[in-house]
Amino acid sequence: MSENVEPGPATRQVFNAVARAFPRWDASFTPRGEVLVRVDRTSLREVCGQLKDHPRLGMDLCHSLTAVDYIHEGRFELVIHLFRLADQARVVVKAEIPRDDPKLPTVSDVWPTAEWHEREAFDLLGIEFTGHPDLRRILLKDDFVGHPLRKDFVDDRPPRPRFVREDVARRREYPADAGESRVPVH
Amino acid sequence: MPQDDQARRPAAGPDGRPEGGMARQDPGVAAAAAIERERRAVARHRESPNPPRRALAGKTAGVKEMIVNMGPQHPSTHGVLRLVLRLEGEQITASDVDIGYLHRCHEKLMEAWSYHQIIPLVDRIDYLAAIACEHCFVLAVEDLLGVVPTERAEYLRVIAAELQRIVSHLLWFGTFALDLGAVTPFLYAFRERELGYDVFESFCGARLLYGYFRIGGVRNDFTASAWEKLDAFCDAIAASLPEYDNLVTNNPIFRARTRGVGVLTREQAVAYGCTGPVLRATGVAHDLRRADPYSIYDRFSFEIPIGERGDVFDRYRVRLEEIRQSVSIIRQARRDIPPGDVRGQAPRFIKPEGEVYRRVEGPRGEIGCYLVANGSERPWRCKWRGPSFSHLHTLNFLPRGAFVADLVAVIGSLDPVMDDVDR
Amino acid sequence: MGLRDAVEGAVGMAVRLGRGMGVTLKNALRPPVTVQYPEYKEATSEHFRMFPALVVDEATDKLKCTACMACVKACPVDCIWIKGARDRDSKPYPETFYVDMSWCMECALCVEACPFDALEMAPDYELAGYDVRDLLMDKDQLAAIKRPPKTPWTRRKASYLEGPDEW
Amino acid sequence: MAETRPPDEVHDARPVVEETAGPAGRIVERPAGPFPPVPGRLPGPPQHTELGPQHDVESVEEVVVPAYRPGGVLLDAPFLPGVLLTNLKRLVNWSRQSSLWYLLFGIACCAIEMMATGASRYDFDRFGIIFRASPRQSDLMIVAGTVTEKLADRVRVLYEQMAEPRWVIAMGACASHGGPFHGAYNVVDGVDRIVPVDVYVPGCPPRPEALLFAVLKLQERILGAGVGGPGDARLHRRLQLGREVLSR
Repeated sequence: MSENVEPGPATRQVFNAVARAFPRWDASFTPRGEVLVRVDRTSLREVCGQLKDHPRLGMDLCHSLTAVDYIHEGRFELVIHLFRLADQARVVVKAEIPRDDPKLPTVSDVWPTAEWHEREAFDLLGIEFTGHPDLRRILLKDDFVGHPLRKDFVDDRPPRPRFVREDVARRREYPADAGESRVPVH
Repeated sequence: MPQDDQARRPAAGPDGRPEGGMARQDPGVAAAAAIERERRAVARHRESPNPPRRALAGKTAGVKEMIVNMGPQHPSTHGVLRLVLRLEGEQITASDVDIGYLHRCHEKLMEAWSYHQIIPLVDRIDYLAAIACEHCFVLAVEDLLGVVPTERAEYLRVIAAELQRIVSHLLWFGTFALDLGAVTPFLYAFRERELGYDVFESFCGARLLYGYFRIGGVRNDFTASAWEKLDAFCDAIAASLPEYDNLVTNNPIFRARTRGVGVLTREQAVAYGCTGPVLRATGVAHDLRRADPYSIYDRFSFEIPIGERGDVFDRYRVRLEEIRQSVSIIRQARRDIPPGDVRGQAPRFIKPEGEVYRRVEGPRGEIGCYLVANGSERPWRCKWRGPSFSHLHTLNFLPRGAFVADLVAVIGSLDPVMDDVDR
Repeated sequence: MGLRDAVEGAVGMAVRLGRGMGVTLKNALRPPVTVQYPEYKEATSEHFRMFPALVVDEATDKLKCTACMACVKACPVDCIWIKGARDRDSKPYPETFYVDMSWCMECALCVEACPFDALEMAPDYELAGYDVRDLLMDKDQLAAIKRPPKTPWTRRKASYLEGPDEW
Repeated sequence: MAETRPPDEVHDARPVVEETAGPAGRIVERPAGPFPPVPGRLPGPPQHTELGPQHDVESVEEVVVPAYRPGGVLLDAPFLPGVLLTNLKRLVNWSRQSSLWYLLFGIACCAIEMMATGASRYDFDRFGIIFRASPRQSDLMIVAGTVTEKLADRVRVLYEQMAEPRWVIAMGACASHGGPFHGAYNVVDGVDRIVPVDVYVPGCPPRPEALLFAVLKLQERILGAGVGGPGDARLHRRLQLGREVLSR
């Protein structure tokens, strides 16, 4: 496995600023040299607002917002990747969401680009962002059932039978270790 | 949400760029005047006691607004983008972007495929910038594994990536001109693009989707004929760029249709997560190759072209200038490339652990890959951040006040690849 | 005055016309870039890959493949279908070997995975069929493909046309 | 007798039907196909044209020389019934296959290769193939890319908007069978689940030459449509398949 990456000076500055101004935040460094801020979902908006607007932080570029399904731990995790355009300081914001109540406040008024990312997370993972101006499916059809990036999603469409030549009597026999469906159900 | 109605603001400030001899009036001013004329005409129609029977009128008499679906089958939406436009006459008063017509479940498939198998899969995400996608994914996996690619492989990766940037911009140039009604530039751009295809075919074995990168290296080295073709391609591009300028850039019609159209301010661009040429056209000299150098981009000298106003024309200029810079980078890499192994020593079965976010500068903007690995041979989760996804978001407010014909120019200048949006 | 203007205008117009016709002439004298496909085919690059083909061992005139399933495991899209068997010398060989070209994504991972070099990527691309079942290629088809000699990058004539290799 | 086929709904909405007077003086419709047997004339084994064996041939007695080349029938057997109309049909087919206008509907990666096919080096125009932006004006649909569930009904609508006769080329692995995305939750495994497909092109994406080859194959099929040429039986089978799929 790889060794840890030293955070750059800009990222270190962000960390120091966070430690000085907001000592109650749960901030640390990730192994990849980013500032990791773990937040409770009730304080997500406050933390994100400060990250964006605080004069010593100013994380203006929201690069990605997504969620990960940790089904074995019964939770989702919201992950926001932030950058500062001026000096490429990197911040990761993580928030835990219980799997039985996937609700979060929206951050789309902090970074407008988060609006579509949140719609995508709602579409594919079924996480509700309260206060979102336009929370509806973005990629899938409106009548799609389920949230496909959840690990317990089951696609119940009948599979298309595989065409084989007429002289082929038997269907394909998969090797024993490849017998699972191509899109797995975890 | 900052949704300023600035899509058609008149051009402000002195223009330092060389104008064509025939451009007497600032096209931005002319466009603003044209908008004003149209506004007045619409108002006149509305106020007239006996309004002309027009197809534009809705079911109720006197209602001049009309909802128009543009796409998903529309020749200038670059694939399967659907826009729902609210029109008042020719003018757009509101727009809604409907995406997802090419959602091919990449992120779910990645959870089912092994790391080596995902490399050809990410090709299909941004199929015009397959090398950039591979680069992003391979960098993420190498970060997790702690594998360092060989020196020669790094150079080959840079050459392939810059070649991809040129070829992608060439296709954009052709289709953008096609959107604006010029057919000839499309044929010219494809004449050069086919040479680029030949180079790719000679070292990757495929024309569009390559599967060239490997974890820890690349698939194979260049052959002598590939080097020859690469040089010939660079020369051909350098020779044809002035031709493009003559044909398109200095064309007064082209300028009139692009100057002052689709203006994106710096604040809007940053707020909506725009990157790449769209961001640089607003005057931000932000290029990952310089700002956060990955691979070996810190060894090459190149310029970062930026625009001033953030309109369609600036995006055009930035992209065309990037072709020149990419040619320069290819030549530097060609000069400095060391001998050595290219395949690297990555193990065949890899089971990384941890999570990583990597980003590279693709032709369209920053590609981001968030990879969560749990120690098995397949990723637990992979979120792909496509630049076009953020760019298309701006179409929710950018066309407001513009004409439908300008919308086509705006879409073309954002250069969306629909699978990059929908994944 | 009027006459002078007219003459100047005429001269200017002639100059501009000449310039325009010069561009036309320049482009007219360029060599054409279009390849007349059905009659002339462009030689594909030596690395060009289309689908995996079976390699026949020249010494024994048998397939090199031993049905070890390495390619099946490496294939991301499960387009290879093998059923192994053993011949009289109890040597393993593929009894059936199918490649479904309607699934194949031409990644060449199977070729890299093969420990016996029994697979090679074939460059044939004229495979279109009227039925999707036509795209399923069996062992005989895959073994019968003769890879063309590795040619430099020239435009060569299609094989069915007589004549020299250049035009 | 040549076997009776159902009318070719999808491809020939108004088929050129040969009308002859039957024994009872009624007008009987005879399906387009090989010529009826004429006793004592042209016996012999089934003859193969350069385009493959003839279909719908039951026995030696019923075999007629399937003169494929235009004009061949007139030269060989000028007094066979239906000669003129069949040759007219050939003329119509020839003109159809010479000016295929395709619907410009790029979906995914294959669309880039379709554009390359239309561009300078490969040049679709040489075959009389011109892109049209509207389905109403086009008679060939090249499905170039993955069809998703969200897009599926749009593709069907576009197909129905095209004027008949119309043809479909499934370009690339995704349109043929789902390709690498086969079985994914939002992907239609092959466009032939939605519209009947005439020619399948493998490749991911196919080379432009591969697409041109498919177009040549399609032209060959159009040329033989309804006159006993190649592809008739296959056309029939595919139509059956198409109905089955559409009724799902």
